[in-house]
Amino acid sequence: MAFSKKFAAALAVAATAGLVLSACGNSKHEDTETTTPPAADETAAAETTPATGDEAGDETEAAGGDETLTGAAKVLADAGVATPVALTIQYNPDHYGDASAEEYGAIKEQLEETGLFTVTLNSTEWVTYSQERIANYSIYQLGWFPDYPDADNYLSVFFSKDNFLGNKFDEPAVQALIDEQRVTTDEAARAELISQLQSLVAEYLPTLPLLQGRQVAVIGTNVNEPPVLDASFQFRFANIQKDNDPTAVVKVGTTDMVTSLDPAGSYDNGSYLVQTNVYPMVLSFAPGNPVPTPELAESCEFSEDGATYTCKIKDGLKWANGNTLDANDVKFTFDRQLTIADPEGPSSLLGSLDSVTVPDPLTVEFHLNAPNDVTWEQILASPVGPVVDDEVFSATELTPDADIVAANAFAGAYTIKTWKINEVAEFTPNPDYAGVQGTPQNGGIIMTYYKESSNMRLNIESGEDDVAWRSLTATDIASLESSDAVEVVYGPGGEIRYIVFNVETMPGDTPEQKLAIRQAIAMSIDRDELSEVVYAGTYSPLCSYVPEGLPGANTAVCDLYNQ
Amino acid sequence: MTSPAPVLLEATNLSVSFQTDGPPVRAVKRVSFEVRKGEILAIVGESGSGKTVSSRAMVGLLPRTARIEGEARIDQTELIGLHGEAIRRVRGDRIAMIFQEPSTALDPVRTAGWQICEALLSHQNISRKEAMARAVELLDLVGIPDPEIRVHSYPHQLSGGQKQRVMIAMAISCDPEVIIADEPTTALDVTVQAQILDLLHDLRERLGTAIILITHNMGVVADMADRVAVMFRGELVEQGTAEQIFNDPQHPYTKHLLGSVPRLGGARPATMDAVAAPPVEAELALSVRHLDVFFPGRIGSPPVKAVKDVSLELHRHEILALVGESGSGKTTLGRCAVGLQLPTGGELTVLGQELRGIRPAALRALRRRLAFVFQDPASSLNPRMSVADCISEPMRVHRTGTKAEREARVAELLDAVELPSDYANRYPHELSGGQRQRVSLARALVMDPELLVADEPTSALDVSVQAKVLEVFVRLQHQMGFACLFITHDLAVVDLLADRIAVMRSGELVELGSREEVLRNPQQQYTKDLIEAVPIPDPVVQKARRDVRRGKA
Amino acid sequence: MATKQRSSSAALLRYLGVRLALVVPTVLILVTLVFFLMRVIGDPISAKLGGQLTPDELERRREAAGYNRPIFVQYFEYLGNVVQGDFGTASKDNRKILDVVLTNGAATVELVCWSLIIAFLVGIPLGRLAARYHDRLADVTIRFFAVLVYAAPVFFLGLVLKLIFGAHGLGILPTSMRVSRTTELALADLGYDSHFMIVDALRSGQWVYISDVLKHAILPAVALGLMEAGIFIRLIRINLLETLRTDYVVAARARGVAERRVVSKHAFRNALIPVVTVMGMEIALMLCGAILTETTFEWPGLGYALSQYLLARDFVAVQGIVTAIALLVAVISFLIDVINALVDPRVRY
Amino acid sequence: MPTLKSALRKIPGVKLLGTTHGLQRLMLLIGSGIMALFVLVAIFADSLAPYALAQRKYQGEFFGKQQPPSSDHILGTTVEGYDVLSRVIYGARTALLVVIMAVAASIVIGVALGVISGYLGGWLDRILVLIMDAVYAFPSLLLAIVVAIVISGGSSSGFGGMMAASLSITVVFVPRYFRVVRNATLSAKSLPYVEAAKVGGARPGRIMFGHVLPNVSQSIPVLLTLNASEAILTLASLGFLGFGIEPTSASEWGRDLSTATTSDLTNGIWWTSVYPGLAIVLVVTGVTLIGESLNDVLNPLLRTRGGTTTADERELEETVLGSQADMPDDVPAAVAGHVTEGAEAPEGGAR
Repeated sequence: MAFSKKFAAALAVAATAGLVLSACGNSKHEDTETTTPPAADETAAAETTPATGDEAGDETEAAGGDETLTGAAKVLADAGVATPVALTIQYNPDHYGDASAEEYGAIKEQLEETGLFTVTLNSTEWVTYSQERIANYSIYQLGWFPDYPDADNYLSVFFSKDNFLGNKFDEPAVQALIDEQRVTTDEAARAELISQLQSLVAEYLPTLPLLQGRQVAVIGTNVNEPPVLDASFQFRFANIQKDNDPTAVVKVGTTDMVTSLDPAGSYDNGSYLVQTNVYPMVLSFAPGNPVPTPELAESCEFSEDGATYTCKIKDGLKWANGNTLDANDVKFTFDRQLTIADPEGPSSLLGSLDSVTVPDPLTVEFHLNAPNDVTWEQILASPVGPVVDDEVFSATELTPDADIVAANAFAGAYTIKTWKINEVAEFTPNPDYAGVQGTPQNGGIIMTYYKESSNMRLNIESGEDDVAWRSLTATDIASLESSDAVEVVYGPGGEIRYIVFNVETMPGDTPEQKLAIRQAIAMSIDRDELSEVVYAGTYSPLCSYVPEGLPGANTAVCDLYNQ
Repeated sequence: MTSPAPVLLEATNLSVSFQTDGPPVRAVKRVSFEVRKGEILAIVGESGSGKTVSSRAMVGLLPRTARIEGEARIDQTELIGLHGEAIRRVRGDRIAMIFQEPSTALDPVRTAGWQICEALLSHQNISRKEAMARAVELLDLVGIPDPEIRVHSYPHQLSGGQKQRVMIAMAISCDPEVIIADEPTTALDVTVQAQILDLLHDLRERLGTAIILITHNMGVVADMADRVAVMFRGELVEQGTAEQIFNDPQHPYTKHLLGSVPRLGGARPATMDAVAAPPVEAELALSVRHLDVFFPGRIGSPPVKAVKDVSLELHRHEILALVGESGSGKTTLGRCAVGLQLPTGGELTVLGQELRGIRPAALRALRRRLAFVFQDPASSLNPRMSVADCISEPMRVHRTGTKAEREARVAELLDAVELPSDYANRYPHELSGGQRQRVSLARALVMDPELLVADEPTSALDVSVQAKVLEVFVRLQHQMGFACLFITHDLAVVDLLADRIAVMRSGELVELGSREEVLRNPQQQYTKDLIEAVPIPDPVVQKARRDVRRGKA
Repeated sequence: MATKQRSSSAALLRYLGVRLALVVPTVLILVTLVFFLMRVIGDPISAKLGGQLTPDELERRREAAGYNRPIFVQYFEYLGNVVQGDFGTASKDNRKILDVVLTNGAATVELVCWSLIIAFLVGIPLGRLAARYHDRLADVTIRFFAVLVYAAPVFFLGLVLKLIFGAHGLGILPTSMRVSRTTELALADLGYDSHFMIVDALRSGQWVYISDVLKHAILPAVALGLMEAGIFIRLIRINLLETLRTDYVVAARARGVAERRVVSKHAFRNALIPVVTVMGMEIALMLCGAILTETTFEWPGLGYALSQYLLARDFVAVQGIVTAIALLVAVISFLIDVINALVDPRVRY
Repeated sequence: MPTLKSALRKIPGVKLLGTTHGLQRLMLLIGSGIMALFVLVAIFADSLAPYALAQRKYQGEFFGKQQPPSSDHILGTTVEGYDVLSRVIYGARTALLVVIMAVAASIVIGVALGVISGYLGGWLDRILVLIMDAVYAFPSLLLAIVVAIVISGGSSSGFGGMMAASLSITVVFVPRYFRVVRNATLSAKSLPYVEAAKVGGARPGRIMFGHVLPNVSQSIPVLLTLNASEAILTLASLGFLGFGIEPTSASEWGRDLSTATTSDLTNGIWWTSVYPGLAIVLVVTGVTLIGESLNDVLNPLLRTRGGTTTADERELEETVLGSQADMPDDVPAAVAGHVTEGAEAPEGGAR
């Protein structure tokens, strides 16, 4: 834990400095006059051992009181970083929403106002961006939408060795905590571990969390039952109702496009939205309860050694086309996910699954690679989880949408009557459904897919649509808030926006300098401005790695750098 | 001739001026003439003399920028100032027109019959069916074979002569009192010209229509006209019967014009007659053996055989005239001789060097000794180069001479083609057509070529200008002694300068011999027809020839 | 003569045959060009999952999809499939390319037809008027108009139209999609699925549906049609002015044909020949206009689909659609040849 | 004062203006006026624009987003909180740079390829024609997008983005220049003076670039204006479809328009889209007007006379005016006496 001690010292300094920063009230002129102290190199060298680290801390405290050197400037000066630091920040103009340009324009301005940085922004079209980011970008924008609503999905994929960010971050202490929380079944203990983990990561800052999204739906005033927006981050049709009429058809608009009706061939929000409403799952989320609950299963449990997860399937289940729905369908579903392993499918989520066996038609056993994996239940309720009809779907390749619709291979709350992909879809309630989503409270759903959110906005306001779901712009939401014709409903959001640092290639001569630069950047960012000015409140500041609303969330980053 | 027929069309003090970006241009100045019933009045003049403008002014076919003054009357109807429907009724019905270029004067997307019917239906109250029947009759009348079929033909399916016949059929469709024929045969070959002129003659006799014949060709005038009006620079300088004008011209311009007209069978002017160096029989400048030149046809059609199995020889210091009508392959042959066109088969030896398969470098070297003079004076000089640059370009290309030497050579050549030395700094557009052609000649001669190919060098020029160019040309040939392949369609010009003559038709060589042999004693029927068809600028001679021809037919 | 005509119409057939045969290399070049360009600019897997998978996982998936094989192997494999009529499946939304081409292609064709109607209605009379009043006020006004509609990018024109007629302006016309959802679903329920909305609506025979389709078409058609009209006006004006100066027009006047007839029967018909030819060449330009119009009005056409697939680096879809567009262009220019042959006898015989 | 007059006529614009007439001259003047304004605004953007192109605050105070036009912000502010007027003014600079780069590159490449292909003919010609035709048949905007991605990797930093936009426009335009120039070359190739140079033994390079090119260059000005206007439209369209230039390094009208259409329009905020749009329309109109006038001037058939339309107008022009040049030398003095002193031939006449 020597590492954490060293950084704790440095960060205590930073925290103090942060206070100074806010006390100074963003005084631009004073910032620009700041120069690097001549002794900077010595200070930086001194910081490499814990003992001198403390001394350095004392020095900075003194300097902080001087009021000419604020926190960020001080951190840089102490690390011997010559200012202004030239940064090139990459962002993508549309993949994470149209306001990215504005968001990064604001970040550039915030950074440059400190006088410590000169920022060049580079905006790159998405495909190139996603190909180049690992090899060639040192500071860049990303966003994340979770596969399942669990803190693990915000930590292990980001901060493990060889994470998908490819930012060369590799800290054994962090890795140890990640592994530990994953097998900790006690919820309180795990939450504590997760909090610790976040605080530790915040010291290293391999990424800088910025903002957290909210789920926003706009409903017409005649909608008496809005969709339930909870921390499962799923949009479910069943409980929506308008005109107090359980037979009224509700029209929903969205911009989330669909890739495929086949769960093995899609890994995106739009497809998952449809799939959660038309396929059953072994475990699913009941509205209002973001904890996986048995749906097809009557009950599920880990074996003694934790290596096998056994579920009892309910008896007498049928697909809407009359086919039998039993444990064989479940085995078929997961086997074909692994067999097909479609390049665009979610099969990579099944990394912990070794094999599936069916001792009898009402029992299914999942054999896992690691014992007591607390994320397994989440994975069963994730995009890889929708169960499909083994008599309709192909075991070895993707099944075309038209075949699925024609065979009526559904057993979720709804079946699909008309399917014009990414144009319009018509859903009718499935009378046989008895899952956790409850009996449909409407006569069906007509889903309209919009390419331009502005058209969706027009249609929700004019009453052409009853519900507008993902994604309206901040401008639209702000203006609809004040409209009498509609109501805006919010829910906790799983989406986060953050900056990735490549800890090897970013500016700075030594790892310490690089860290100092990351810290200085963190100190210079004003999340409230981003949230209020850029996003008009549709995103809220994200002060740590796990978003607010999930067990284990804290405010580690803001505590360290911005208070 | 008995008492004069009544005056039909009369122009009095007719003036036309055009508004331009600059000051108005006066194209026709106080012109007066008259046409009597059944009479052919030829209005003669060179380009820009106002002959076309004055005739079009009478039927209101000038652009709105034209200001017309004076009077023009047909019978008692005043034409000047008529508009819209009033003038429309006159056009075609009382005064019809025939144009110079039959291929552009016919609407390409309508059949011949359709266009004749249109003329009929515009003036007569008859049904379309009747009009069609009449169109067939008219086509028959103007001598088109199979009129029932041809009436459904589109213009591009007809030959040039046939097109002009269709135009004539259209002109006579409504029995007009006067036909204005504006250079009706200029675009046609000489044999076709003879036929069209015969047709017009016939029609005049059969229908009694008066004809205003606008032309620059004194031969045509001699052939056709009862009376002649000579125009020069917008003024009508002289008017009289054909005999008066040809035998006793009064105005200096008329005299000059008649003096410039080359005459088939006429005496060579003294300046052109002296032969400096006699042709050296042994040495060949150009030898052509069984030459074929084929061009690929359009998709789906056979290749066009431009030159078929032609053999001829050109001796040093000799002028060989290559004569033929359009499409005879004479130009293609000339282009082969300087390597502008690759032959398909046969042998082609230029100045002792076989051209087929010659390497580019060798060809460039050979080209120092070759030259070519083009037909069109307007485009034969690069408009962006001064006269001096144009002339000296071959020297620069072959890197001969210093700057001073080149300047000296340019001055020398300008002098040789009788242009003032200060013309060296002018640009082509500042020169007249004749002057430009002389500059072209100077450029061709700058490297002292041994073989010169001249492709119709004077046919785009007015007669009075042509004489000068020819004179310079012959003098220089005598002085410098280059061998010359002179390509032309004009037998009168040939008679002026050729040593030997080759006659071509449809890519084949018809006859080859000395000037005297070919022109005075042709052996082939085609050559005879050709000579026969050339109108001689002498009314008496021409009348006699016409009578002979008619008697024969 | 009759025999000659027959043989020359055989020549025309041969000519048209050769024109058709020339389509093959054109399409081949386009497909090749697109194939290799697309490989340079990324693959659909990174496009979709580049933001959420590890580099190794991405690489594994690219490998699995066969994108790491030698490019020529992939190229000839693709060509082989195409020759067998298999254009493949889009990875962006798992649609059969043939289905995309038929559905979205129908939408584009419908849009282009509507816009051509507007373009003809506006362009031809104005072009004739401008030529008739050459260099007078009417001419200059029309020319300014033509320049203006040409200068306004389709998306801006569309935007202005939306502002004026859309929900925040007069609110009288829909500003997106081909048809309202209710109509679309109702027509689908009736089992009409020709991909041409107006055809389906007419078959249903219900005025509600027909008027719905027509209303949706108005704004996109006007936006695109006006741009085309700008081109038409200029083309027709210039060509009419040129034919009005030809000898055969003077000759027609000289034989006493009335001015109105001279213009309509001689000048206009001849002026159409180059206009038709140029239109054939500009068809690609119109498709570009269609892409922007489709984007502006959310019209689910081929161009819009293509730009979306391009963004997703969906090779298969892009190649398939480009092939379809190349064929479409070829067919149109072939049709234009036929039209030309109808208008111009010189081509016919 | 003929010398002064001819000296004046040497300036291209003056000469051009001199050859126009009436309403046509009006079109040329308006077009040139717009273009002059455009270029001046582009050059002096720094002094003209009230704020920087990506400025959101003044003295620590935010401008505010989507503020309607006011005295502080004459054209209002954008959704990003930038000043619309400043964005529009800086946009002129981007447009001008891209147009210059694109036009220069397409002319050089297109003309060179066109002349070489047209003059040399043979297999090179056939292959080039096939390729160019195929490229021409490809919807240009999509081609531009693909090329933009290939060139810049979709990155759109300031100058890199402009470069990518220019080059992708170039790729689209090269086939057009190629077509026109190649056709002009084919006809110029058989012009007598070109053949005369050939017979004179000149090498292909000299003929192509000494004789053919100057002749072909006549058709370029009109094409150039077309190119310029389409370059602006393509740039705007690229920006509109999201392949624009990073907004803090350069302002680009198409991108601003696109940003404005995502939600401003549906919320009644018109000033963020209308002004950049009008800027595009204005500039393209200016260029096109010049092109139209050029076309009129260079195409003798369409020369203004304030009248219509007969076929022999050209003939008249040539004969009536051209004859003056023919006279002085070729006609004997006796005859020439009847004629006024043969003046310098008007340029238009001897065509």
